[in-house]
Amino acid sequence: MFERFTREARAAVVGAQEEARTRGARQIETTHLLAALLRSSATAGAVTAAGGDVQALVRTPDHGDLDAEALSAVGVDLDAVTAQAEKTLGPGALARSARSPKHLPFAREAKKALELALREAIRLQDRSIESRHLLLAVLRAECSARELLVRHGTDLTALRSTLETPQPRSA
Amino acid sequence: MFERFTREARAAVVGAQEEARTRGARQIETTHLLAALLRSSATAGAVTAAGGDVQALVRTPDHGDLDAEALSAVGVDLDAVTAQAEKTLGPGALARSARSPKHLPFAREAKKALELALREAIRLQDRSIESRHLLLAVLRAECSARELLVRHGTDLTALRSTLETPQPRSA
Amino acid sequence: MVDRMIDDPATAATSEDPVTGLRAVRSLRELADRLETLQVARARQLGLSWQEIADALGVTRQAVHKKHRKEL
Amino acid sequence: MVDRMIDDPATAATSEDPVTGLRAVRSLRELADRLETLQVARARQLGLSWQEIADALGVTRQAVHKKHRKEL
Repeated sequence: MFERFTREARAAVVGAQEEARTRGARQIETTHLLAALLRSSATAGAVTAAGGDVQALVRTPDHGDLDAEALSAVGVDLDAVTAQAEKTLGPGALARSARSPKHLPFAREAKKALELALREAIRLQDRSIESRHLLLAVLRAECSARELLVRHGTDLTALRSTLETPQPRSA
Repeated sequence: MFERFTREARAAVVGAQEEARTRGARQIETTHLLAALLRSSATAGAVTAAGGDVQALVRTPDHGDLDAEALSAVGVDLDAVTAQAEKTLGPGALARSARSPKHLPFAREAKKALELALREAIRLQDRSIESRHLLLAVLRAECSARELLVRHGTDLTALRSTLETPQPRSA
Repeated sequence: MVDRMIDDPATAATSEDPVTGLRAVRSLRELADRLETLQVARARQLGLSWQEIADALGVTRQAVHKKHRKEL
Repeated sequence: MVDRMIDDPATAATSEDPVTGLRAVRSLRELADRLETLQVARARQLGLSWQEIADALGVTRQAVHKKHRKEL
């Protein structure tokens, strides 16, 4: 599947796996892919230009599959739970106890984003799949990473048009 | 099993079942048995005499199998969760969604308490199992109802000696 | 040790008591079960597909459909 | 409708969004799983029996033993 990916796009996919593992997730989510994409200055620059707060996007506390915002919406304060767990069970207890198998599978949303990246490349008549196609795919999919971008100030339309303009430095 | 129970003790067992159902529990716990026992003025009087706060014991908010104190110990505020659930999902949503089958089983602790009640009756050379034997059994078992009594000020030793003295009005 | 903790009101139901921690786990699971029943029903009423519901729950469409279709 | 909610930051991740409610259920379950692993290990270290652990979790001794014996 990855034979048409550029070196940079491939690195983003591998980076997404690393992000997922570090955060104690059980699946690779589009948010992990986004975090990996933002490691590249070209992608980060495009998001910043579209009003997105890259620092906040990268800094967003992530407890693996523990979604702090969703928990908060049902009245559970993950910070309080984490604090209690650290008190009784030791530092980093909750993150440590996540079970990450060796090979993390892609979540359905992330899988879909990878497929959409190919379509974006075809649509833009590019011969290989670049990082910007991956980010365009994230914008097209109804996924958590897209949600996160919006929540941190990104103008999706502006970002899309920046990414659709091929840039000489982007590989 | 219940043939040697007095009418009052039998009523307490049936009452425990009702308490469990009303509170949306999936099993009959010793706390439900305690709540049913406290409906009788003789038992309630003995607990009061031993310093126990019967009103608090009966009033204790109970969310079925949702243990507010245990949740609080891990940093989850059940009242906050309940409030959020009521806001989005309607009044009483959480309690309503508990699945209570027609015949609730006795939890292991409660089963043990019923067995201990027989032993208490034998030990006190009584021919039938009375409510006070049930309460004595609760005091003997390491169970949540006993914990609750302690938490609400009951002097277990005092209560035990009151209950061990046969009372003419107790049936 | 368990006995001592149960008898001492000061340490009853604190985070130090291992039994309390285990009871909390049980309650969290019960809470998840109840909220799932309610949230799935609400999501269906608001028009979400079984696939959308499954994705948000992180399970397969088959699993969520099998578990909840009868409740609605 | 889902699309509208995702695009509007004001309603993202509020309790009104059915997807958020479903995600919360998933996170509660994950939280219960992780705490169970930790709390069972701690309870064993503190000398509780499998039966005591099972009672507090509201499951059978066999179930808890099968699930956790390898972790310790």
